[in-house]
Amino acid sequence: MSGEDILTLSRATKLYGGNPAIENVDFTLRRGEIHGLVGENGAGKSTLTKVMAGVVTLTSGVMTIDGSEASPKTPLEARHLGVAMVFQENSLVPTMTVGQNLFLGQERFYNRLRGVYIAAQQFLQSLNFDVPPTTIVGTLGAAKKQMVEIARAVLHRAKIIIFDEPTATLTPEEKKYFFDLVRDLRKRGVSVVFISHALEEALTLADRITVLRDGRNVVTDDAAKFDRARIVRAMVGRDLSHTLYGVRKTAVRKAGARVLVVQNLKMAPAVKNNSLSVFAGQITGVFGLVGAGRTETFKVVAGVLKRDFFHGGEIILNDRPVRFRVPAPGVRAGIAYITEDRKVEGFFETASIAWNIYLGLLAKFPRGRALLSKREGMEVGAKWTEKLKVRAISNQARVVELSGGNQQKVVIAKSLVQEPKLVIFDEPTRGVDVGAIVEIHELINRLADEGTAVVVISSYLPEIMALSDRILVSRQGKVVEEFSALEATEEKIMYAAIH
Amino acid sequence: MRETFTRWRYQYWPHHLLGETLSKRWTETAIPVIVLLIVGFVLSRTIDNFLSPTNLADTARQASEIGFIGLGEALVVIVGGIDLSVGSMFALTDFCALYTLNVLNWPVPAAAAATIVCGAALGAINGFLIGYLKLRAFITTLITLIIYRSAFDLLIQRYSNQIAAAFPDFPSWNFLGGGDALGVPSVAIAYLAVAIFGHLFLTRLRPGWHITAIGGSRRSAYNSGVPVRRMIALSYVACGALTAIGALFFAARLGTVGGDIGVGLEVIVLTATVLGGITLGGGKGSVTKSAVGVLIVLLITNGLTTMNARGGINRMALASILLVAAVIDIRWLKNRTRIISKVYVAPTYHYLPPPPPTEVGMGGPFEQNDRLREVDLIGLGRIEAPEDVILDRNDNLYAGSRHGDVIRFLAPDYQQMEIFAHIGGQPLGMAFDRNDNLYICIGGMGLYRIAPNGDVEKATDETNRSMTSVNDDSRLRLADDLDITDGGLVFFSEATIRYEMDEWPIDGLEARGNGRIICYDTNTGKTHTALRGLKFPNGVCVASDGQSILFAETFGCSVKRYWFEGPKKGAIEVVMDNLPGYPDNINLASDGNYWLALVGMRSPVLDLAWRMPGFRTRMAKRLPVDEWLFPNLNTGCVVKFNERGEILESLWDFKGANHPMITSMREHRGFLYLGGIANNRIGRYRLDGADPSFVQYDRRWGRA
Amino acid sequence: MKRMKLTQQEIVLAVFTALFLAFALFLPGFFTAANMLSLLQNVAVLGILGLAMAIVVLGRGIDISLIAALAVPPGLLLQMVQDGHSLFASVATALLLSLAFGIVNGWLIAYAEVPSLFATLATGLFLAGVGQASLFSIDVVQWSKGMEGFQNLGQGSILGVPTPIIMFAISCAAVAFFLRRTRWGAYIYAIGDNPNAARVTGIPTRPIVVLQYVLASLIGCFAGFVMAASINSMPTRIFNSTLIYDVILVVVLGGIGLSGGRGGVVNVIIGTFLIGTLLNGMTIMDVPYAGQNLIKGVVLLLAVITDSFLNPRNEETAQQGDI
Amino acid sequence: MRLTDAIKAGAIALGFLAGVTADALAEEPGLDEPFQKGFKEALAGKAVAFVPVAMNIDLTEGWFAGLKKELEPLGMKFELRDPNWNTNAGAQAVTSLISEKPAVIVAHNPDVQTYAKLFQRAEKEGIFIIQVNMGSAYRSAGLVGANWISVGEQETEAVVKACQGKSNKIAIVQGALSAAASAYQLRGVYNVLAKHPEIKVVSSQAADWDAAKAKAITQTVLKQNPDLCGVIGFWDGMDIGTAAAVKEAGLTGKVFVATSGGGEQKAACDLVKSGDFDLDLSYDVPTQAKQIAALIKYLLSSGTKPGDTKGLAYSTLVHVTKDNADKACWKLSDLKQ
Repeated sequence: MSGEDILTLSRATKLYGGNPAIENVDFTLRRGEIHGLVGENGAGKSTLTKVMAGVVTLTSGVMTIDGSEASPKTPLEARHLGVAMVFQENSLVPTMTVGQNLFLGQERFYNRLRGVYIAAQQFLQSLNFDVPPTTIVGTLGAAKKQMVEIARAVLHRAKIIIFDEPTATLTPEEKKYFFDLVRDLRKRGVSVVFISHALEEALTLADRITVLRDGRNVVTDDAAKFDRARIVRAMVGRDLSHTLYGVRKTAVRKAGARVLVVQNLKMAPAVKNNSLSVFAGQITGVFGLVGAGRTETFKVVAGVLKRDFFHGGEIILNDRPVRFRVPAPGVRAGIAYITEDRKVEGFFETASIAWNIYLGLLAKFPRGRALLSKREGMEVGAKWTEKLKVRAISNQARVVELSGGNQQKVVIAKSLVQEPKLVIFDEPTRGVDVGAIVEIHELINRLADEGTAVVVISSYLPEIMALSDRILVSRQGKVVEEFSALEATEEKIMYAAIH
Repeated sequence: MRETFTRWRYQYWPHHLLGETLSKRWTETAIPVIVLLIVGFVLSRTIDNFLSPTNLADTARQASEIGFIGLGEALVVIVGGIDLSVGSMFALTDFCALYTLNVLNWPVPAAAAATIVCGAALGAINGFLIGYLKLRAFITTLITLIIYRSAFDLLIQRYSNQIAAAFPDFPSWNFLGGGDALGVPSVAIAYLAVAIFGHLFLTRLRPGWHITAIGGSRRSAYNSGVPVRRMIALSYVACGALTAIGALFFAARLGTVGGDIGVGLEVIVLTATVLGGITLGGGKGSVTKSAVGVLIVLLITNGLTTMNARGGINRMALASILLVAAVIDIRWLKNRTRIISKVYVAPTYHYLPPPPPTEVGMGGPFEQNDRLREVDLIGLGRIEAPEDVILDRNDNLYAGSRHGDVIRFLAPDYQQMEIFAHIGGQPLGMAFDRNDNLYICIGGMGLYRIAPNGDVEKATDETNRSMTSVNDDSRLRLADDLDITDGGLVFFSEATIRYEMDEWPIDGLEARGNGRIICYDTNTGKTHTALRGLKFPNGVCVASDGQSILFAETFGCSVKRYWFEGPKKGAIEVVMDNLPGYPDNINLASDGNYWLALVGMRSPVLDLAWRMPGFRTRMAKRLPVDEWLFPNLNTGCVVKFNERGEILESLWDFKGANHPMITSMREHRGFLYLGGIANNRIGRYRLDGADPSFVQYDRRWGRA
Repeated sequence: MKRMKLTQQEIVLAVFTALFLAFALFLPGFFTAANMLSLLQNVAVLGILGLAMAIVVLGRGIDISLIAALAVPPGLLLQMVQDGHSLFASVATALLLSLAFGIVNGWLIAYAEVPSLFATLATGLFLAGVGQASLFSIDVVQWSKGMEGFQNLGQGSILGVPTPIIMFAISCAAVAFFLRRTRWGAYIYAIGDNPNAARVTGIPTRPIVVLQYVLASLIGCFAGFVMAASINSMPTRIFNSTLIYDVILVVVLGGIGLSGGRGGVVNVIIGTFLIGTLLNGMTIMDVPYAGQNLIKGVVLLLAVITDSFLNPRNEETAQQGDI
Repeated sequence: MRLTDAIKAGAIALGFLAGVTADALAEEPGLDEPFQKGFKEALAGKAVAFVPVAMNIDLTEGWFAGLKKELEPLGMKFELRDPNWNTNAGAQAVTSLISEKPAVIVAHNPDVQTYAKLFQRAEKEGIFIIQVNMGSAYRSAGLVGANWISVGEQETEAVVKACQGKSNKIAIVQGALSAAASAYQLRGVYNVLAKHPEIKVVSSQAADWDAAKAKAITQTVLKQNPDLCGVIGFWDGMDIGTAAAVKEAGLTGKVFVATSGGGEQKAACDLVKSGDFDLDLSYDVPTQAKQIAALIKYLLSSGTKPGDTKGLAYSTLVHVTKDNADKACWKLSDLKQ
């Protein structure tokens, strides 16, 4: 499938506040190829693609498109050069309808609304994406948003389309449509750059693969010459001594006391008559696709969200019915919810590491702490940064400046300092580098060993398999199946999650 | 007795309109509009001449002046900013109008133009600072508020005597200030014109889309290629210009440059904007909201003043109404979608008499048998969801698939399979026209045409909007089955206009006549709706007289006949009703009768539930969708019937082992080909005694 | 790498220093101890109001009703004394009114979830209306007998320093202590920094929001006491003025971002000093009032523009709805 | 024509009266006044609307209370439209009044122009306009109020006199720059100062009718010029601040503070007594109210039409000083009773 080069980058460097996000990267994209781009978080994949899409401009280096030098300064300029991008962080306008979003940026001067919606429906359906065109985007689930996003890039008839983690929220069925779509694009001579976390996807779909590490490109080669091990080696720069996942559990922890019972919980539209139990001293894994109502269920448990007012169901914590309308009483009752989106509701970015942790302590144990003690703050911070191996220059550093893994550890420490009885980890290793994943997993295991009731919500099956003693599978707002870790297989779980 | 009442209630009370109305986007503005109506009502009751033409005209004058500024502010708020300097801009442009007119003695048009340019220029300063230099809107316009105001103060010190000395008396100027056309004040006419344009601008025009997009998500808009900086700057320019228009009319009405002109105006305008429902932060808002907000604030303040209320009382009343309205509005916006999801599904009363028996041994035309157990299977496991099957003159077999493909199995053995065309959506009904073009109903898309060489072309995706429906029913959501008349009319059914394609079972739960028959004229390319209010119309087949069609109503469990021309034109007649199952496609049989597929059998439970709309409403409200009671689509059968509605024979695969479900069948050269939407195969059944040369199209139109 | 990076706070400080030096060098009579004191004294009430606003802005809110809180409860105090009530009872009533007002504000914003700008706009209007309609007979509430001793809040001096300055200093110290040394202060910063995270962490966010508005209202009331004592009357019509804009300017210009969590008392002080210096210098130069405003506006605008050049925002970092 | 009509009517009435006098004299004691019935009829049921700048200030409350006292016993409807400092609302109030057609509108102008056009229209429509204290650019049936030029002149003369033998440095604390009342007073001030070249104006600032601002300005001026001998203030409500600054500087009695106002007990006399003000020129609101009422009675009973007459009635200014501070003022609370 190799054609001539359509886009090249040579010695591309982009500095953010003096720190290189990518450094001297060389990259070529051929006409009509699917090019996989893989690397750890922070390896510079997103920056590299944003350079191509005109969202950020290079600090130094040369980019050519169709042989002539090009440095698009805005996405609009990139569009004119034939580059379109599907962003990882959603780039749809939440207050506009699906139809409007689809045509945004290439609308006519006068847009007949009915015409827009009909055309949008035709286009979406022709890709087999079931998204009603008149819906406001803000009310859609993650998967549907992603579909609109993908459809929009295709609609732009670009020569080069960049997909940043396009499949994270899609069901296998939708993934299939998406893969067909990408192959179809290739057939039409479109070049596709494809960032993926799931290496298997990159291996099956891509013609060539480029691996980035620490902002430099490590290797570019035909996909056929790669296997999983080689990619991982290139990504982390060494053989992973311990394989993270794939170890079958041979023994599971015994269930302790029943800590949490959820009965017929309802929260429109995400949670529908959900019932489940969680036990002490055990890790309960909750698997489900994005939008299966897992996060919402446990957010209701922790009081972050409110259940339906009428017929909302019951939550029983330690044999007592509870209903938390805000998280504070939940925290006091011993629940810790560790968010999947730490930027939005995880940490305080202007505060230091130690102060973040100290705030957790203040929130749970306010008594006797009317006046702040800098010393206590420092001590608590020091203790927990050491305990969780948070790597930073000092614990006075600000959390925003840390890597994803260390940020996540701070968020966890902030909750663990509250000595919770029930810890809910929502996607604990999302956006976390490989090394830190291991440490976080160890930490979760240790918690369960110490007798805490632990819930791990994840949409990454291997993670669920590696951690859980008991696996709950959630679909369409309720738990539909329960497995013991010993009997579960990936196929069984996936089947339960989809059908 | 009770059931009669229920039937009447559900027959005549339009339950479904509530959900449909609520899901209209303009109901977001419901609370402010209701508040406005209440305020208007109360005032008209307490103030004698509140509704007198002169008073209304006076109110309209003032409301329009502030309305212009409200529009400007709305624009700026929608783009994600705020403009606190409108009051000062108002004062300065008011000064500009009077200065050019009274002191420089410019003609009225020149003065008006100068005023608007002046406003635009002041707005441009804001726009440049906020759009291009990326200052924060709040602090920037706060500072320009001070700067513009002090500039105004300095100017009037110098010129106010000169301005006050002159009383300009031009007819055009007086018309701006106090004129009217048919009793409607000039300024109100101007405002209406600008507001209507503004509405079109925001919802239809490119810049309006861009502004909404920037307000909704600045980064997304940027990534979509919207010129963010320029649009932001231009919004402030427009705000300035609109403020200037308001000031122009104000100047013409009162001719004053008094010191406190426009002081605190930004508060009034912002209050009105927020009260109308335009949220600070951007992305949401409309012209109506702005107008409603301005009207509420003005009516309250003026009304209370007229009622002899002192300033303090006036303030208290205004503040209380604002707060109450805001609190309710916030609740409303927060729960609106939730309410819609609760009330949208509106089941209705649907009575069916007990079905004729089907069990073995009970006799009757529907008695179950195993005749279909013997079918040959085509494409087993290689095809998904072949709802309809069709054969061309060359005996090739076509079927749709769930992935939006039309698949062709090549004659004679149907082993070789190819993708004939890819369309997308879900291909449902199919029919060939005289020229061997394949017309296909695509669920979710509409009516498509595939030429014999495989080129895909859209036939129609839109029908006429009916005036009585709340939902926009011009978009085709679920085109289902079709047939083509000798005159080139394509009649196709659309199963429901209330639900999207993937939600079609809910329509069965609702059991309301939401479907319709649509006619597409291949000669003119025009589409119109022929029949509406049908209970999930499905199969369509042109009857033997060529002047009528037979169509099946799936959840009506009936087959009806409709004359589209001839002496009985427009008439509808029931051919069969109270079928034991849910009818699907209808097709011609070689002996001149018709084949009908029953996609599933009725169950007593659902029959009962259909008579209990209240029960189904509660179910829809309290249970998750996957636990609702739906019509079961499983084992079905094929029956042959004649135009008098008599069942001639029935074919069953009772156990459903070989060909579990049947949605369509097509007779061709002595065989019956069977399709099923949940199947992964196509069935082929040898018909004993059928005409072995029968080809549907040859029969109707002769050999090509 | 080590580029000079000035924050807005430092820019305003620089502008302030430059202005101050220029006035001190070229304006006779500016840099005298007496004038320095009158400079401070003139902006003391503004500064105290700035502290109240700062507490709210730090928690991502804004309080437009501060001027009503400044005018009405102290006005009530004066009116009650005029009507023959005891000073103590009057002060208590005024404080209670102020407390209730703060609670209403906080409740509307924290529990009814009305945006703070809109809520305080309306409640301010309401309180002003209440004052006008049923509390005061005329809108300038005069000093009367029975207020003896109370004027010490705003008049006279201690060790040569006029009391308003001392009141401002005390307020600064109290607010700084509250914000930096107490748990509730830490909560406010946390809420301003990331309200969602604060909520999930278990901080009682809504009571804290109420606390913010209560404190703002009480501090506003205190500023009103100082002001009334200082001019021997309470011109409640001050509600109609644009003083609130000056208060917001002091706070935002000083470097407390409207998006919350950043800044502190020192920023209010810087902002207050800048405005004070400007006004004082121009009064000495006998610049007319409108001219003063024009110059003030232009200087402030230049400061903000400089900030945007030194700390540019782009579409990538710009927050949504950060107006 | 009108006059002859009136005379005719009068003659007829007289003749009639003469005819019945004998009987009347026989039956009822006393003498029936011939015009009072016509007067009563001309006034009863007529509406008078009052549009102040805002209520809750001593001036407007005084006018309101005074007018109410005078007019309501005559069976007149007395209405209030309170724009509460909002010029636009005031204009709207006047506009809607024009369509409601009261007999008289008593208006307190916020400035010289805003209502001018509306007044013109109103008088054309047959409504009398009486303006209070601030005249607009349109001359209407009547204006009752202070002569601002004269206020400025008299204040200045007092200050100049007080400055004799002292530093001759004075300060002017103006109202709002854009307000005509303020501008007229300033002209009056300079009319006098033109005759006294020895006087030096060290500061002339506008305090926006705001006591706090007035205090700040005065404070700064006093710091720069501790030997100041007088301050000319434009309104007592604002000059409370001026006086407070003087007091704080310990210069009470040394700096002569002159101001003007409505002459309410608390706002004027009490402050003069306490030494805050040395002179407060009062335009005596209750008298003004009475004059307005008299004007209304005259206009309505005279049979003149709006636009026929245009007159002025400048208020006599009362010099409130320590000497007469006990009795020169009026009390709002008394007037309201």
